[in-house]
Amino acid sequence: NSGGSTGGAAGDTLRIVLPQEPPTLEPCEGSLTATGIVTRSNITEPLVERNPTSGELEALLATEWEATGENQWTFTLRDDVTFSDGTPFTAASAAFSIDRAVNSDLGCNVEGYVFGDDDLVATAVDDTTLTVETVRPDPILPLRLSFVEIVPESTSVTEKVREPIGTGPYSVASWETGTKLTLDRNDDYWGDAPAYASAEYQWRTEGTVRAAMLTSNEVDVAVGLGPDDGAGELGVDYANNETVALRFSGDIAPLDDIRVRQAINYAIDRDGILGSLYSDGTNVAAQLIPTGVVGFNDSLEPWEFDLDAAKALVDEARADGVPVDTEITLVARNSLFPKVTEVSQVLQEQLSQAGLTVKLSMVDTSQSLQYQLRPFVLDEGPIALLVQHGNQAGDAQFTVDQYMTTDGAQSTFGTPEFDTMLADAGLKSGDERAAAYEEIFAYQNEEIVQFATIAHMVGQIGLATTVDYTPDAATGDEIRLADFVPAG
Amino acid sequence: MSPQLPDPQLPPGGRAIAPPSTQAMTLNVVESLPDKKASLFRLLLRDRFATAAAVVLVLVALTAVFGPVLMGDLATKQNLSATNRPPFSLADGWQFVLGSDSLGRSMLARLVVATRTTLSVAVPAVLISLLIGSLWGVWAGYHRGRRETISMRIGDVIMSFPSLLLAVVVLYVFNPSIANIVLILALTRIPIYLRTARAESAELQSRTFVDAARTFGTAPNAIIRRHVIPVVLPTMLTLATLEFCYVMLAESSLSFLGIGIQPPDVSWGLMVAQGRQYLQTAWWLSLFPGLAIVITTVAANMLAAWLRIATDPAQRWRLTLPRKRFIARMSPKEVK
Amino acid sequence: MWTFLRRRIVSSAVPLVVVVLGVFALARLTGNPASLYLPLNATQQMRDDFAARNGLDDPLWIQMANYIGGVLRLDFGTSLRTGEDAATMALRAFPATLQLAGVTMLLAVVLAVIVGSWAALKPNGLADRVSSFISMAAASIPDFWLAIVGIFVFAITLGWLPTSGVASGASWVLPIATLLLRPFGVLVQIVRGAMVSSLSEPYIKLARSKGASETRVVSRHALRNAAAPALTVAGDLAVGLINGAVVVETIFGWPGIGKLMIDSILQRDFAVLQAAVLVTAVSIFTLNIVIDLLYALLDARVRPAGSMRKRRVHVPATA
Amino acid sequence: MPDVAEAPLLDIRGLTKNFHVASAKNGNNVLCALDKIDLHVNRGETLGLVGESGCGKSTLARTLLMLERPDEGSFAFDGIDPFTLKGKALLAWRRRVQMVFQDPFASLNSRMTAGEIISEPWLTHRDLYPTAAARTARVRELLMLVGLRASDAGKSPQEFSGGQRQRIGIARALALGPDIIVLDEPVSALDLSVQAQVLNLLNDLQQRLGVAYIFISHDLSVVRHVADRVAVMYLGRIIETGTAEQVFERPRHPYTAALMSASPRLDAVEGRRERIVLRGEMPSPLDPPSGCRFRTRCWKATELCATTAPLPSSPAGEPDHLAECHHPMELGEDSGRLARAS
Amino acid sequence: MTTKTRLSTAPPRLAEDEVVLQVSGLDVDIDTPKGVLRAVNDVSFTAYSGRTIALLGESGCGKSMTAKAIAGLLDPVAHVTGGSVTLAGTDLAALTPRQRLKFAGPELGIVFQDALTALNPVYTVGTQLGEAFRIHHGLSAKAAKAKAVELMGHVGIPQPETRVNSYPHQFSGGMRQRILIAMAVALSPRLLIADEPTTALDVTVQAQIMDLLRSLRAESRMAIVLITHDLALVAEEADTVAVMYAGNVIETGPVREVFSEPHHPYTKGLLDSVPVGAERGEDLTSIAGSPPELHDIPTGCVYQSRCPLATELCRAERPALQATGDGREVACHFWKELAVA
Ligand SMILES: Nc1ncnc2c1ncn2[C@@H]1O[C@H](COP(=O)(O)OP(=O)(O)OP(=O)(O)O)[C@@H](O)[C@H]1O
Ligand SMILES: Nc1ncnc2c1ncn2[C@@H]1O[C@H](COP(=O)(O)OP(=O)(O)OP(=O)(O)O)[C@@H](O)[C@H]1O
Ligand SMILES: [Mg+2]
Ligand SMILES: [Mg+2]
Ligand code: NI
Repeated sequence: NSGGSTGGAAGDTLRIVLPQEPPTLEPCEGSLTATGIVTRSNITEPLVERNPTSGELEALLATEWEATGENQWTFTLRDDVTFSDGTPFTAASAAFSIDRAVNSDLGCNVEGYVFGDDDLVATAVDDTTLTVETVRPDPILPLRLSFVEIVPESTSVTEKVREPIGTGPYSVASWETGTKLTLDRNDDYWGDAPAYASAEYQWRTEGTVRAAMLTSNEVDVAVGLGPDDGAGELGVDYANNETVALRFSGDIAPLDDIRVRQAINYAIDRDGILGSLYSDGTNVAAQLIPTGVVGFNDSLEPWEFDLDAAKALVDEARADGVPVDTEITLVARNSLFPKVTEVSQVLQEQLSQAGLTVKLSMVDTSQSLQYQLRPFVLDEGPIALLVQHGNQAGDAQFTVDQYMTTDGAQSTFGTPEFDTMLADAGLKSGDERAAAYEEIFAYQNEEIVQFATIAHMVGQIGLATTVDYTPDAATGDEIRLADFVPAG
Repeated sequence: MSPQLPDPQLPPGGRAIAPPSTQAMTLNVVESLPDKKASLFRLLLRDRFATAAAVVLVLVALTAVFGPVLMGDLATKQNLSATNRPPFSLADGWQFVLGSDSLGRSMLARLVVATRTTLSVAVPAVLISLLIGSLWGVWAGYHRGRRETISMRIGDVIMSFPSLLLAVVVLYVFNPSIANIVLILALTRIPIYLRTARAESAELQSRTFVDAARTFGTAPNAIIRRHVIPVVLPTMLTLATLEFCYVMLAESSLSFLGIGIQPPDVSWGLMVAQGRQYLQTAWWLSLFPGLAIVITTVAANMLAAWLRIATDPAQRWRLTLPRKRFIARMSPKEVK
Repeated sequence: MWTFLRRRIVSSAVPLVVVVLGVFALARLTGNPASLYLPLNATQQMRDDFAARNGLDDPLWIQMANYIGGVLRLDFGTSLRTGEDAATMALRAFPATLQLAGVTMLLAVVLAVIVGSWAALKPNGLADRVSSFISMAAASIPDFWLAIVGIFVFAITLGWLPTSGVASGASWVLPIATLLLRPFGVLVQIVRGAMVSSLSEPYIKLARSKGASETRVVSRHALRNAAAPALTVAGDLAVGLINGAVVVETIFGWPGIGKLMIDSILQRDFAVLQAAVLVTAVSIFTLNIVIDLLYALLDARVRPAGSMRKRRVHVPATA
Repeated sequence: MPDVAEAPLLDIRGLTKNFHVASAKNGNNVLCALDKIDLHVNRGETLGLVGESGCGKSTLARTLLMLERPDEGSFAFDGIDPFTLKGKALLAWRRRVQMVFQDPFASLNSRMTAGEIISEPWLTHRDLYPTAAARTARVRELLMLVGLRASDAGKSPQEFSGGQRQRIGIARALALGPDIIVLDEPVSALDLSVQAQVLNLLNDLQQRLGVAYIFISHDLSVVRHVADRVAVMYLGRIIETGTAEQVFERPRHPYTAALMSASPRLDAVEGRRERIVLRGEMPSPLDPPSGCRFRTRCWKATELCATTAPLPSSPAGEPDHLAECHHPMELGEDSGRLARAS
Repeated sequence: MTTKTRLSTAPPRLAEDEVVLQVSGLDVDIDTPKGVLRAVNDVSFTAYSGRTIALLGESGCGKSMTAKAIAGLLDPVAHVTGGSVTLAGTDLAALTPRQRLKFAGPELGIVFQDALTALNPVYTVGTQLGEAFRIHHGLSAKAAKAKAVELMGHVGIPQPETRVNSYPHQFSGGMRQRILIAMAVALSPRLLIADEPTTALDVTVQAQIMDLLRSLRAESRMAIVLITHDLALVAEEADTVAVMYAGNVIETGPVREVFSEPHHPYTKGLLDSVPVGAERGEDLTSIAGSPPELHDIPTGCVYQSRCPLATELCRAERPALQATGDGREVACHFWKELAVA
C-alpha cells in the first residue's frame, strides 16, 4: 500500500508533512510556528532551552547562567561548538545574535513577543562568557533568551535570511520552494548524532490530505491533524499548551457590564462542545494557561453551564438599563484551530439562548489581527473574539502581559489595581511568582472576566509505525528531529 | 384537415387589388397567440427529459420559496448529543431522515434552507451578469468600431483580474454578505457574456434582414431589440445555465477558502465545503448538498437546451416527432 | 498577420496596465500588512518604520508611480513574507500552473471533441442524452470535494496513486482529473452544439455527395468548422485555470501561481500579488492573441489584417 | 412614358464606392465596386439594371438605400441628398425608398412570422397603421397581393419555398407605400407563373400609384418586359444606357451585345443559334484593366482600348442612348435580336 | 389510392442510349409540426445516357426534394416512404450505407440548389475538388490537386494553378457555382443531377456552363437531370421534360412537343406566362390562384382549384399518368379537350 511514495528512503530520511510552507527559515522569526517548527533546535539552537514537560530550563549552548547583578545575567558558553559552515561558536556570536534579534530594525517577531520594548545589552566578556544587561530587573531573562536562536556573525543584520547557518544537528540541504525542504544531518554537531541522516519536509493545507499522506505511507510524520482528519490509529494526541477562549471588548456596551460577561460564561456548554466535537484529551479550561505553566491555578473551577443563571444575569443587566440587545459580533479566525467554524456556531447559538443578540463573523488572519491587537477596531460595536492562546514559554507572564494589562497588546481593558498586581508579579521569582500569578487568574475570573475560557486543546500528530517519537506540549511549535528514532 | 380559406385570387390582369374582407383574418391572428404558448407547453410535455428537468427545477424553486418557512428553525437547532447521525433512518424522527451534521442539526432542514440561500446567490448573480454582459455585448457588437474594441479590452481586464482578490477585497472592505458575494460573482462573470454576445451580435448586424430593418428607418436600439436579442438570447440562456453551475461552484470555493457565505447562513456550497472534513466519518455531510448542486445544474441545462431548440424555428421539428421514429430518422446515413 | 499581431499587442498594453494598477489599488484596500509582519505589541514607531520601509506611507498615486517606475526597471519589489524578489517567486510558480493548465486543457479538448462529436451525430439520441447528462454532472461537482474523494479512493483505498505532491508522473493524475471535469463538461456541450450546427450545413451534404465516409465527414468537414466556438470557450476555460486553480493547487500541494496568489492575498504580500497578477495577465493576453491567430489558421475568412475575432461563439444546443 | 421635362426622381452623380479588403496580389486593397456612376430614374418609370454577377449592381442598390456610404459623388432623391437628413426628415425619406433584397433566405428574420416581417416597418412608422387590427388587415391584403395566402401570416420563413420568401420580401417593401423600390433580383427564384403574377402586380402598382422601380435582374427577357429604360453595368461602371428598345434592339456596347446573344431562347428548340460566347473570366475589380474595362474580353479591342478609357457617346438621333465604347456595334452586326417574340 | 404507373413508352432515342436512372413511384414525406406532408408523390421518370431530362414546375412543387431523394441526401425531416430508384441497374434502396458511398461520385454527381453556400469555408477549393479523387481513386494529396487544377481549367476558371489554393470566399458567385459543377462531374458520373445550376449566374456565364455540360454529356455519355425554372434553358438544353405540380409529375414528353403542344393545363399556363412578346406595360399571363398547401392536398386532381377545365370528375378522381402517344404522358382527364381549346 505504498503507491508512489519514496518508500526506499524511509530508513534514513524522516519525511514530515507540515500544514504550511515556512515562509522563511530566519531564526529570529522562530516564534512564528511555520518557521520555528523547522528551524528551532534543528538548524539553530538557543543558549538555553525549556523542557516542555518539566518546565525546567536546560543547558544547550550555554552550560551555566546566573544573575550577576540586579539587571545583569552572565552566561557561560560551550567551547566545542562550531556552526555548520565551520566557523566556531563564541560569546561574540551569541551577543551578535541577541543584538540582531532584539535590538535591530529587522522587525523580528521575538522582539515584541518575548522581550518588551526595552533593548538588551549583550556583551562578550571572553570567548565563553556572555553578559546580558536589562533596563529593569528581569528574573526570567534566561527563559526569554531561549527564544533567541544563535547565528554566526556573518549573518546579515539588514535583511532576514532565508536559509540560516546554525549550530543545530541539521542544516539546510536544499529547498525547492513550494515543493519540499530537505535538511541533512550536521556531521560536526557537538552533541549526539541524530538517528536520521536527513529530514524532508512537505506541506499540505488540508488536514485530510496530510492524514492521507501518512496513511498511504508517503510521509512518516503528519503535523497538525484534526480529530476527523482520518489518521486513525496513527494519530497521537498531546496536550499542546493552547487554550481557546472568548475575549470580550469590555469597554463597549453591553460587554462593559460584568454581568453580561458572566452570563456568557454561564451560557457556554463547555463539556457539550468538547464531548461532541473533540477527542478525549481536550479539557475544559478555567484559565488562559494550561497546567505546567508557571502560575497555573489548580484550584480554579471552570464556569458551570447554567443557562438560567445566564438568563437571569442578562435580565438583571437589562433591568439596569444595559443595552443587552445590542448586536454582539462573535469574531473568529478561519482555521485558527480544528473545527473552529463549528465551535463558533455553537457559541453563537448558546449565547443567543442566554438572550443576547449575536452575529458570527469569520475572518482571515490579517483581518482578525485588527480585532486581536491594539489599536483595536472601534466602530464595529461590541466584539467577542475567539482567541487561541499558546504559552510556549511556560511562564504566566507571557500570557498576562499580553492579555490582561490595561494596555496589553491583546487586552481590551483592565483596572489599575489589576495592573499593579500584574506588574508586581512580574518582578517576583520562584514560588512567590507562581502564587502571584495564580492569584491573578482567580482575580480575573471573579472581578475582571475579560475572558470566557473554553478549552485546553490537544494537538494531534500523525506518526507512521516506523517512527518512534513522543510528542510533548511544544510539539506544535517545535519538532526536534533529533528526538525521532526508527521504531523497533 | 382544416377548412380552406377563400383563396385570394389575383386575376390574370392583376388589376383588382381590392382588399379582401379582413374579418376572418383578424380572428385567426387573435387565436394564434395563446396557441403559441400552449403549444410550447405541449412541446415540453412531449419531451420526457425536459419535462423531468422542468419538474425538478419547479421543485427546487418551491423549496427555496416555502421550504425555510416549513422548516422553521430546525436548520439551526443544534443538538450536541446527536451529532453526525447517519441518513436513511427514522429512529430520531423525520427530521433526521437525511442524517444530522456535526452539530446535530437536521441535514434535511439544512438542505432545504440552503436551497434558498444558494438560489438567492446564484440566481441574482447569473441574472445580473447575464443582463449587463449580454446587453453590453450586443450593443458593442452591433455598433462595432471603437465601442467594440474598448468593450472587449474592458472584458479582458475583468477576465485577467484575479477574482479571488476581488472577493477578498469586497468581502474585507465591506463584509461577506450575500449581496456582496452576488456582486463579486456577477461582476467577474460579465466578460463571458460580453464576449459571446458581442461575437454573435457582430455577426448578426451584417445580416441582410438587419439591413432590411435599417431601410425602414428603424433605430439601432429597436433593431437590437427586435432582431439581435431574440437570436442571441437562446445562446445566452444556455450559457447562463453553464454559468449557474459555475456560480454555485465558485460560491462553494469561496466557502472552501473561508470567504463565502458565513454561518449560520447555509448554502449548498458551504455545506460541501464544511462537510469535506468529515468525508471519512460522515460522508453524507458533503454528498447530499453536492448532489443538490449537480441535480439542479443538470436540470437547468437540460431545460435550457430544450428551450433553445423549442424557440428556434429551424430546429423545432426535432421536438415534434414521435420519439422512436425520430431516432431512426436522425441517421445521416439514412437512404430510404 | 504581423500588422494584426502588432496592433493586438499594442491594444493589449493599456488593459494590462489597468489590471496591474487595479490590483495595486485594490490590494491596498485590504488593509495594512503591518500587523501581520510586526511583533504583536509593535509600537506606533515600529509601524511607521515598517510603512516607510515598504513605501506604504506615500499617497496611493505616488506608490503607483513608484511601482510603475520599478516595473520599468524590472524591479517588482520584495516579498514581505519571504524576503525574496517578487518576480522570481511569481516566475517560479508559474510554470507549474502552466503545465497543469496546459495538460488539462489539452485532455479536455481532445476528450470533449470525441465525446461531443459522437453525441452530435444523433442529436437527442441515447448517446447524446447520456453524454450530455454525464458531462453536465461532471461540470457541476465541486472540485475540492472531488479532489478529496479522489485522494481517498485512489491514494488510500486503492493505493494506485500518490495523494499529492509533484514527485512523479503519477502525481499529475489526480490534480488533472480534478481540474479536467469542468472544462470537459462545458466543452462537450459546446462542441456538441457547434457540431450539430455544423453537421446541418450545406457543405456536409456536399461532402456526402462526393462519397465521403461518415468518419471523414465528421473529422474533416464538420469538426474544423466547429472548432472556432470550441476554441473561444476553451480559451475562457483556460483563463479560469491560469487564474484560478487555487483550490486544486492548495489541496494537492501544487506549487503553482494560484496558490501563490491566494497566499499573498491572505498574507497581504502585495508585491508578490502584483507580480503574480502581472504574470497571469500577460499570459492571458497572450493566450487571447494566440487564440485569435488560431482562428485565422483554422478559417481563412477571418484572416484579413486587423480584423477582430469574427466567428460566432456557438453555445451548445442540447436536447 | 414619364414626362421628360420633369426633374428626375433620383439623380445619381459620380457615385463611387470602394471596399477595403485583404490585399490582392498586386498589393491593392481598394476594391472599386462603383466607379463614378451617373444615372437617373424618372418618376413612375422602371429602370432595368443588368450586368454580370459581381459588377456592382447590389452595391449600387445598397448605396441608394444608404446602407453603404459612398466614397465620392452623391445622389439626390427628389432634389434632396438623403445623407444630409436627420431625425424626422430621415424617417420620412426612408418611407419613400424601399428595397427588395437579392437573397430571399437571408433577408427575412427566421424567428419572425411572415406577418410580423411584413408589419415590421409600421413599428417604426407607427402613424401608418396605428391599430393592431388595421395592421393585421393590411398584412392580409399585402400577402394576397403577392399571391400568398392570408393564413400564411402565421408561418415562419423556413416554411416557405424560395419563391414564396421572395414574395414576402416584396410585400414588406410595399408596406410603407414608397415612391421608389429597388428590386434586387426579385424574381430569380420564382417560377414563370408566379413571376408573371409578381411582375403584373408591380406593373399595376406603377400604373395606379406611379411607383418607380430600379429593377435588377439577369433575366433579360424579364427586363425587356418591365423596363422603360435599361442600364448595363460592367465592372463597376455603367457602360450603356438607353430606352429598353434602344438597348435591346440596337445594343452599341459589345458587352451588351454579347449579353443579348447569350440569353437562352424558348424558340431554341428549332435549332442552335449563333451566339457570342465571351472568353475568360471577368477581371478582378481589385485589378481592373487599363483603358476600357471590357477590352480583355472584347473581340473588337484595339490598342486604343488599352490606353484610353472611352467616354460616353451617343449615336446621331438617339441622344439618350449612351455607351462607353471606342468601337460601338453597328446596326446589323450580329448582335442577335433577342428576347423578341418568335 | 392512386396507382403507380411507370413510364411505359420510352421517349424516342438513339440505339446506344441506355437507361441510367429509373425512378418509379417515388414518395417523399416530410415530418412537420402539423403532421406528415407528402412532398413528392408517386414520381416516376427515366434518364438516359447522353440525354438531359428537365424537371419543371412551380416553386415548392418538390423538384429539389426529388433530386435529394435520388441522391440519398434528404434533410433529416424528410424520408422516402415508397417507390424505388434504380441507378445503372442497381436498386439504391437495397444498398448498405457503405456500398452507397461507392456510388456517390463515380456514379452520381449532384449540384445542389443552395450551391453558393455549399462549399466548406475552411478548405481551399483545391482540397475540396480533389477530395473525390482521394476518396474514390486513393490519389495522393498532390495528385488530387493536379486533378483539381485540371478540373478548374475545364470549367473555365482562369489561372487554375494559383486559384486552387484560394478559399471559397475569395471566389465570385459564378466561380463558386462552376467549382461545384466541376466537383459534381469530377469523376465523370453516369448521372448528373443539377438543381438550378445557373440561377445565380448571369447569362454569359450561364452560357459557358451549359456549353461545358453539353460537352461533358457528349464525351462521357452522361445522363443529366436538370432542374430549373428557366423554360428557355430547358428548351435549349433538354431532350425530355417532366413537369411537376404539388409533388406529382403531371406531364412528361420530349421538350419540343411538350412546349409546342402542352397536354396539361398547368404546362400550358406555365408556357403562357413566359414574358416574351408582351409589350412593356402590358400584363403577363399567369395562372390564377396558388397551388394547394401540401398538408391539404385535395382528393382528385391536384390542379383542380386552378384549372379552367375542372369538373366534378377532377374533384373526385385523381388522374393517373396516361400515355398520349409519341413517348408523351399526361395526368389529366381532359387533355384532349385542352388540345382543342
Ligand atoms: N462588403 C464588401 N466588402 C468587400 N467587397 C465587397 C463587399 N460587398 C461587395 N463587394 C464586392 O463588390 C463587387 C460588387 O458586388 P455586388 O454585390 O454589388 O455585385 P452584383 O452586381 O450585385 O452581383 P450579383 O449579380 O452576383 O448579385 C464584387 O466584386 C464584390 O466582391
Ligand atoms: N423543412 C421543411 N419543413 C416543411 N416543409 C418543407 C421543408 N422543406 C421543404 N418543405 C416543403 O416541401 C416542398 C418541396 O420543396 P422543394 O425544395 O423540393 O421545392 P422546389 O420544387 O425545389 O422549389 P423551388 O423551385 O422553389 O426550389 C415545398 O412546398 C416546401 O414548402
Ligand atoms: Mg447582387
Ligand atoms: Mg428547389
Ligand atoms: Ni396513393
